[in-house]
Amino acid sequence: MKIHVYAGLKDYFQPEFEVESVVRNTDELKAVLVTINDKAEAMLSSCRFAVEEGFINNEYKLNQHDTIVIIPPSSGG
Amino acid sequence: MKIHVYAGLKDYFQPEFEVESVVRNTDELKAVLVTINDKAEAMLSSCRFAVEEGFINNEYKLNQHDTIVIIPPSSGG
Amino acid sequence: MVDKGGAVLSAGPIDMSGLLAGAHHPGAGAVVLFSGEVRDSNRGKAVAFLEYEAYGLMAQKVIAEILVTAREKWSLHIAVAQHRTGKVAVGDTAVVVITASAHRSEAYAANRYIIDRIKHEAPIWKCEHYADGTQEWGNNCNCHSVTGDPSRHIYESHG
Amino acid sequence: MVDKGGAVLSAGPIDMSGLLAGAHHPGAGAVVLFSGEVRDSNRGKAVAFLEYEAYGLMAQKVIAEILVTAREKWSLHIAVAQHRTGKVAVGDTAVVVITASAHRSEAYAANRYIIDRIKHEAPIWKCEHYADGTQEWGNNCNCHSVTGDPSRHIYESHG
Repeated sequence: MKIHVYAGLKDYFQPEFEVESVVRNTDELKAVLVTINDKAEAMLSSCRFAVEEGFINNEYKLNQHDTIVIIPPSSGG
Repeated sequence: MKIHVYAGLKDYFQPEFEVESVVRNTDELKAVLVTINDKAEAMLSSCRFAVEEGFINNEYKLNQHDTIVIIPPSSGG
Repeated sequence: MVDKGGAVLSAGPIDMSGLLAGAHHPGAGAVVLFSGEVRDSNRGKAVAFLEYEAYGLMAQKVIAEILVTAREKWSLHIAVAQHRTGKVAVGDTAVVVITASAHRSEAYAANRYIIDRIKHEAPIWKCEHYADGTQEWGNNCNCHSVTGDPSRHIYESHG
Repeated sequence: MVDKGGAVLSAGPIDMSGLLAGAHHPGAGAVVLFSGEVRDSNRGKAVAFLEYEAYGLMAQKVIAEILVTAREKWSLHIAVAQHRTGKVAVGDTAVVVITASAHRSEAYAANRYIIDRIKHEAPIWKCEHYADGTQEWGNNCNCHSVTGDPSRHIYESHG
């Protein structure tokens, strides 16, 4: 599963990387990401997730071939 | 006493004219103006008055040498 | 403090880009511009153009006071306004208000305050010239019918 | 209906005068422009410049949806927005929103709605670069700390 992260999340992860574990939803993905870098836990709890330019929530069933974009809180303007 | 009127009041009065009667305040002036053209009565009740670029109310003692500007409701913008 | 934005009345087209370009301030995170423009119809009748008459000296004084009040009330970095006189074509700007402040709430609120007060209080009048050749003096402010005093106004947006 | 204002993201300076010149409509009596500009200080520290990062495809989609929603909600004639990406100098415009409607209440309300939603929802982030060489990612939206959900936002100006 490909992961893209933006902005402040790049302090904790590479901008793009792969997760090999099987994760079925965003909660499971967050749990895996925290095992990679536990300092990211607080920020991850404030992030939104997107697949194919659409926001997803925890109900969305992740596919191992999906590219997941992790979106920290907006700070535009 | 010189009188200047603007906008819709020019449908009832000349833009500039003289009032010879002795008037001591704006209520008395309005009464005189209605004798000149009674159709102006309703509009006059909605007007503000000014002397030397300052708004005045009925407490202001008019002087026979004053120039009184009569200001219909604003419709700028 | 007197507004440094220059003339508040303009007999020719308003240079909106110029006014906006001059309205930057290093401490201002928010700039709000309002442009009041001439619509192509009014009360269902096609408008040919508008003509604005102003009691110039007093309009300047009234608008300058409004700008100073707004500047103080919202700690604005910039508050400028300019109103047209004479003929204004459909689609053209009749009045512009620009405000700038550290944060956006103040710039929006002050901008609205300024245009509302200008429309109610500045001795400026519009004459609507319709496509059918008729004309009619605008009579926007009729607050006196509620307040009983031509000097007391009611505003939609602020107390 | 898709906004006809063109690109909502811009890697170079925003042409504010051009956008404003294009924002006239014969049925619009009111045009409101908001410009969000880079301040010279933030949290008491001197700012050198900002750098905006965007998740471009999604930012475009989010902003386009916000503009369509505003246009319908307030019957706007015009609703355009443009946000910078990359480095933006102090005093320069980071984001502009222009709304036009028959009367002014709608143009103001819609304008505020659009900028508030863009700031909370569009996947765009600013990195503050300070004069002392330090840098910090902005974290403006922390609605989730109240709503418990990163997708649910609280707005100052509308429900």
